[in-house]
Amino acid sequence: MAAGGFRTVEPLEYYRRFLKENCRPDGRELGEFRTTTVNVGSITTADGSALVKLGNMTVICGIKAEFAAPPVDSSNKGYIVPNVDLPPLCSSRFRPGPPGEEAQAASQFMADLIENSQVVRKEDLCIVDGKLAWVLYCDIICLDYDGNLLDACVCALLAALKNVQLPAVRINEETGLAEVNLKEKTALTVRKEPVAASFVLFDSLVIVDPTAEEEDLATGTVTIVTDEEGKLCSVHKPGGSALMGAKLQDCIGRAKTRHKEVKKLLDTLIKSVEGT
Amino acid sequence: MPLDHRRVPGPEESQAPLLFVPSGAKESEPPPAGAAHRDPTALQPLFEFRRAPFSGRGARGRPSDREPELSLALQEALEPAVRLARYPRAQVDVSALLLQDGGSALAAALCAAGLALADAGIELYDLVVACALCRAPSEGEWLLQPSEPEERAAAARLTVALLPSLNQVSGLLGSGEGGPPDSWAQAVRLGLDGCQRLYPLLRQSLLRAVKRRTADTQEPSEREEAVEPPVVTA
Amino acid sequence: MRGSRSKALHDQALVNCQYSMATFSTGDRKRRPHGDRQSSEMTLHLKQTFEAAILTQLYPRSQIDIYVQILQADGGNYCASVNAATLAVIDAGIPMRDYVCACSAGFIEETPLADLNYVEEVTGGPQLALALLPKSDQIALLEMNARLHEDHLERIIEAASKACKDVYAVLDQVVREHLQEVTALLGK
Amino acid sequence: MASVVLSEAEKVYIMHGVQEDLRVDGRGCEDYRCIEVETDVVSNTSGSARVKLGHTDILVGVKAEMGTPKLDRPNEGYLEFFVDCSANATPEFEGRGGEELGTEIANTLYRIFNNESSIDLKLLCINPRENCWVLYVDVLLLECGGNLFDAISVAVKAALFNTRIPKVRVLEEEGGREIELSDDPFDCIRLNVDNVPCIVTLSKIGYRHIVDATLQEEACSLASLLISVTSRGTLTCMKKVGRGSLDPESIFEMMETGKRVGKLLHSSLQTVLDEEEKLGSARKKVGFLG
Repeated sequence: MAAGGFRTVEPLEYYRRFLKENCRPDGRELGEFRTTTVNVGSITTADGSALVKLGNMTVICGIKAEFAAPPVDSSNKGYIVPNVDLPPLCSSRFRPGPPGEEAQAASQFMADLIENSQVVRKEDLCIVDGKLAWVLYCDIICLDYDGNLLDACVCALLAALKNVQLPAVRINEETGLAEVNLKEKTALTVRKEPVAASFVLFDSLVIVDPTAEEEDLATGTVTIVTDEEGKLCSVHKPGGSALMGAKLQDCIGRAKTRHKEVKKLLDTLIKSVEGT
Repeated sequence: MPLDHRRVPGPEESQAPLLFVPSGAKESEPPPAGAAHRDPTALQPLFEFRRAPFSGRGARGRPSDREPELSLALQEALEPAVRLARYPRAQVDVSALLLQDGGSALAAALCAAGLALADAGIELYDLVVACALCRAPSEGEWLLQPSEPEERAAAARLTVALLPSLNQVSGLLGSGEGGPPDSWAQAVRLGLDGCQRLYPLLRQSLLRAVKRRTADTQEPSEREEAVEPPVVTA
Repeated sequence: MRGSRSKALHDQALVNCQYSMATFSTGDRKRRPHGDRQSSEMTLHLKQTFEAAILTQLYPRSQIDIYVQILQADGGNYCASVNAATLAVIDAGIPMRDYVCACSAGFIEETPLADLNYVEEVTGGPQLALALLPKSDQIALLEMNARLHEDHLERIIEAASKACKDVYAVLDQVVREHLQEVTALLGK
Repeated sequence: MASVVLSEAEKVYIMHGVQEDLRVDGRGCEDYRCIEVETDVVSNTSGSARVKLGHTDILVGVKAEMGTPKLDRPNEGYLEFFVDCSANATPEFEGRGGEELGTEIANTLYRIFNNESSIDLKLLCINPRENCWVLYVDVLLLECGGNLFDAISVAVKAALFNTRIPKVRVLEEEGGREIELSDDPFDCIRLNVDNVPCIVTLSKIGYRHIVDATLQEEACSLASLLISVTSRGTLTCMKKVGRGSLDPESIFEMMETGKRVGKLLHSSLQTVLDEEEKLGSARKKVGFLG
């Protein structure tokens, strides 16, 4: 097909042709997100899990809860340990072995986001002050990479946190050891609901939810995370071409509407899970 | 283990709550099968079989657990089937990710990897079919395709990989108290006939995939997203 | 020449060493056989010692590998490695300026002691490792790590070099005997 | 594996030899090369052994150290395996080159020992949940002459036979438990190694399989079966190694030969170890200058 050849020879020009008609190669407008599919609780060996598909970008988040002694300086707090893993499975651009740059950057972004947005308060994770606390290992693995990793990760983490069921724990006086009752499980209280929306800058245009190709062609990215009160949890613009203040306001507006969409999606999802 | 700077660090030491369940109050949970995925082709034949940290029932699998053994087992079983000579300067990169260990993980990974290789259009002498067995403790019987609780309680485990039409064993990995050679031999026979029974199922799935792909290329209609419960599409 | 060509020297041979200790060789178990700081330091010392001794300019663009594996450590690891490596290089038929004999020396209660064992090494006090070319009396490598009064140094070096010469006599005799055996075998 | 490159003609020559049950060095298909075993060769270890199988030279040191039992097995000690491929074997193993082979062998050793019967782990427990003996079994590969797994498993068994763990008494005191080492250095417990398995590697060449393959024979065998046999003839591990595949019938044959050869190997090893034990301190130590 001529278009195929043109696309590989001159990707930039090919892409600009579409932008002129204010649409994109996969038929979306500039401000339209890909179809988002969320599947919750599919991994029974994890305490909470969620699979998120943003178009072809597939990310699975599994949460394992374990015991640990709380940190010495803050004895009433537990831990949340997020880690993003980009295996060679999801795209041939990632090599096997220890996490690469992009994976480490994403992990750090998730760790900062959890800290700033207080999605789960660490005090809720404390079982016995100074002695025993929960550690939530949130492992996010990308199964199929097609751009916009951060939005998918944040959504997967949020859905998985909502799905976490922690067993009841009692401290046995004589032995001083914990005793776990697996039958009686309580859900984790999720205080805030951060939702991310990522944009890429292309010449003078701002495009939402980029695919891997669009990410490679773009000259800068912005990720805005808002919570349910519309407050900003984090604005993340790692360099790239400059962005006008006004344009940033449009992005924030778009991020808020994105938040409503995802919130509606998650609420119907949680209802349908509780229903079954 | 040298300090791992590349991952967000948690506490040095944490224990799985399952260790603190008072004995006798054990629970059983349904074991859906693990999953593995297609492979991008790259330079040097690389076989990788990793377990997701949340895939195991007990403690969270530390990344540096005995991974190389599983990857090596995958490589040993798949190499006889792939005609690597046909691709002198290319690299076949097979990576399998275990999302949930519901028992017979290696066998599932081998079947999935065999199918993935076929689906990727790589020339194979034959499809690889694998089957797992485990022996109940104290001289018990050999069980075919054990579930996770059975595998945990088993005295011996065995995974057999077969090239069905050539009737050649391409992979064999077993350990534990299997008893004298003839009991192992009986287990291998049981495993081989299990593979033969599994073989038509894999062929059908391949045929379905090819039909679906040819159907796609004729009329490139928008492929609707497969929706499973409880899933909601915005 | 193995590995990257870039390391090759156009005018002389490249001496490549590796010093590793068996994990069970010392009192308490070593976690890693080589690759830790102490082994890499020893590797560097061995490399420097033998670059001084071997006639490297005879073998341009080539590489000489010297691998030292410690099976049982009881003090003076460096010196034992040098003596063993000397014999190995001679056995390999690589021309050397002179034997390289090494010996350690210490200074306890005002008396210089040659060839310290593990217990003497661990008690602290000044320790000196000397690698000597005995015939020409040149010092290939000298390492001293403690506070020591300057005039004691002379006496300790004296003790160490005397010990090196004794080691030289033993090594020389072993080499000659071995040579006679081999030539006798070949002669028949 | 340290491998040697053979021309096609040499491979065919070896293959034809094996068909007629006559190998390059005159052995039959099921004969081992001469194995030299010597124990207590390294001083500061709880037990050590050196095995020379043809050109393959293995040294194993066992060190017993105090540790805490694993959470899921509170009243048992455990074994830790570490395999170090020395650069002396082949330059290939320099730096991190030998790590891949080392982990493969270590994993195989873990696999053949992960059953209840091989070593009585309860013997290693001092007091449950708190402290137990940890046996660090360190294998040092000095020279590769083919058939590494068999030589290593024989060396590990000999080293475990030679291991002496000091007797320890637990004194109950109000402050907690004191662990008191017995003062008599010779008062120690010995491990029972009767059920410790040995590995037999059977390499398939042409239509027949051989035992104890040299480097050259390994180069022309596409697939080999690795089984670990105990002295009673039970198998504790079975593993297909190599790039080729095996037909089921030959696997069953190989298992039978493996069992026969394995039992023979065990009995001869046990007699040698007992003999050496009887000599006691009078025996002349050969060590590495022999």
